[in-house]
Amino acid sequence: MAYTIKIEAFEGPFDLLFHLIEKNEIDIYDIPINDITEQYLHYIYEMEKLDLDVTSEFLVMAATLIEIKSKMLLPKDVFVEEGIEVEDIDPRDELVRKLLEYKKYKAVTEEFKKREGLYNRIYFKAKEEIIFESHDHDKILDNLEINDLINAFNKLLKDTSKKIQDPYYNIREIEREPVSIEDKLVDILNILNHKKKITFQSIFTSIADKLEVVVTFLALLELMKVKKIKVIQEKCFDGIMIELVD
Amino acid sequence: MDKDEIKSVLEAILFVWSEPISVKELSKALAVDVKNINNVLEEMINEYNFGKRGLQIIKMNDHYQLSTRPEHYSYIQKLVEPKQNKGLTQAALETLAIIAYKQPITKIEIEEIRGVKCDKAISTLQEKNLIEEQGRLEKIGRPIIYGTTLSFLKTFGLKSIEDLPDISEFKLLTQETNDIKHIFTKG
Amino acid sequence: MDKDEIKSVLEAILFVWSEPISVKELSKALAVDVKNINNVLEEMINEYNFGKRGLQIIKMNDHYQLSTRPEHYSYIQKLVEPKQNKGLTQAALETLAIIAYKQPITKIEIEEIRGVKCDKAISTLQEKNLIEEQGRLEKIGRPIIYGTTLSFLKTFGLKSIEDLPDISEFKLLTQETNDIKHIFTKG
Repeated sequence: MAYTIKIEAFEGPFDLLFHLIEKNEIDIYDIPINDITEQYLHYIYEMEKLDLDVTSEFLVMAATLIEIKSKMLLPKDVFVEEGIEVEDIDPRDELVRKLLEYKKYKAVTEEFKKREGLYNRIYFKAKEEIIFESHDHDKILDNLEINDLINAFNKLLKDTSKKIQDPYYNIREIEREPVSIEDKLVDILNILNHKKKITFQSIFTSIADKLEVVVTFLALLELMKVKKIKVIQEKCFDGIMIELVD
Repeated sequence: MDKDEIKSVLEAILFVWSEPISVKELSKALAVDVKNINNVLEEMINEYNFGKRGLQIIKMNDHYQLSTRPEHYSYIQKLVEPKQNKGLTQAALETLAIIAYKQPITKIEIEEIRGVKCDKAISTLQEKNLIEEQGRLEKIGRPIIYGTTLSFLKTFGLKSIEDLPDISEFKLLTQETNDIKHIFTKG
Repeated sequence: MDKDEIKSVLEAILFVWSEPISVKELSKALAVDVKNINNVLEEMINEYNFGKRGLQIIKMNDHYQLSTRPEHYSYIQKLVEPKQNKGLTQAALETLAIIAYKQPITKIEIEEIRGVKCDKAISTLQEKNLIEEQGRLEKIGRPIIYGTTLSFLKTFGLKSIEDLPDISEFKLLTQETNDIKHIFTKG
């Protein structure tokens, strides 16, 4: 029987299992483990075919399902405790407990999503600047030096980093331009056209963004691969030098 | 100072300050005791909410801040640079929900609930200042304990952690879990 | 939109803008005609004045602005530590440093870096002829672009702007303002 399945991105094995349970309108307390295991394995197979990332967690769950399935085939132990007939623990019990726990948070996540949207719809204003200035206006510019400017700037830097650590400070996102490897390739080659030989470190000193560091490094590797640059280290622990290949 | 005057000064300070300000600081500036300030602010929050005002007072723990209302979003958006706030991913939100309700919690405990690794979600949440490390557990590996931050409260419009929606309302799942064994005996 | 709603939206916009905004822009944002906006604003001015509010709406020609009342300033002063009264204030120097290194730059961009409003610092710097308006950006609000003056160079003993000491950290702090250079080709 040929049938197509739309493969979605799942957050994990629990997410996938829930999808299957909902799709099949299964009673979570009485999961037909044979069917579900088969469908689960089929999904993983499809995901692999599509080159989607099937992480180890998905495979561990597959093993768990198979284990439960085999346990279900064993005859149930019935024993008597304090005069009451008690059945042994259902092999599905642990899985159901985990699924329900997960579902609880998945449900609450929807609520979080709504609230997050709300926050994105409100605006704050910048703090007013409160200055109590000297009245001696004429002498304001006397004896000003470039150092005053630099000192003021250094204080600004310090205040800013303090502020960022302040838990009450408004979350302010600064969207950076995404840097591409191509951009970085050109950047590095431009520098090398000027200088011929630079230190490995110098390429990274002005970069603040983690992603940009990674991209720069990848660009470096790419340039080595296509033999545009040469990377030299004379001795162990020496500075690494980068050179243009002519 | 009568109540109307306190309200008036509080409005002025919240406007000038624009960032979250603590009741303690407000109390100091006005020379009015903390309890009184809190009461007046609660009254003001209600007045702003019911008086069809353009602004609202947000409360987070013992801090207050002035902001616009979500319902006026579309008008303001026309005048200012579009916000580029991308929302959190499903993975990050799920992780955040678990941390919010189960804090203090370790990474392994989170991963047990979600069934997947959560390193990336956790580091995103830390970068956005929504969660923070709150110490280490004194057991093998000394795992880091996570909890939510004050920014978290603000972002999700909560006055405090107690303000989180009651998780038992979400389909009464905890109770059902307790019943599992009972139901299973029928099957 | 009924009158109460218009009032509410106007209050929200005046708050976010927190500097003079023209009736024309308000009219455009609300899609309500200029005459109507003017009438509602006049009514609001009276309500603020007689309602013992902490804020007031100031009218300048056809521009309106939300601000605090001078009588509340003494309370606000208590929140701020006393500042040094010699030479330019820290605020003015910071603002000047940012303008010197990042010119041409708009007020909003300066405020983004400093995290506070900079009107007063900018007007002091203009008064002292250290900075000047160098044109306007062709976007909403047509913001003024600032740069340093010849008098700035003289005051700090610089031959030219290139003569400013190299501050590499500046790059980290102000990366986001780089795009202005593309919009505004120096001239």
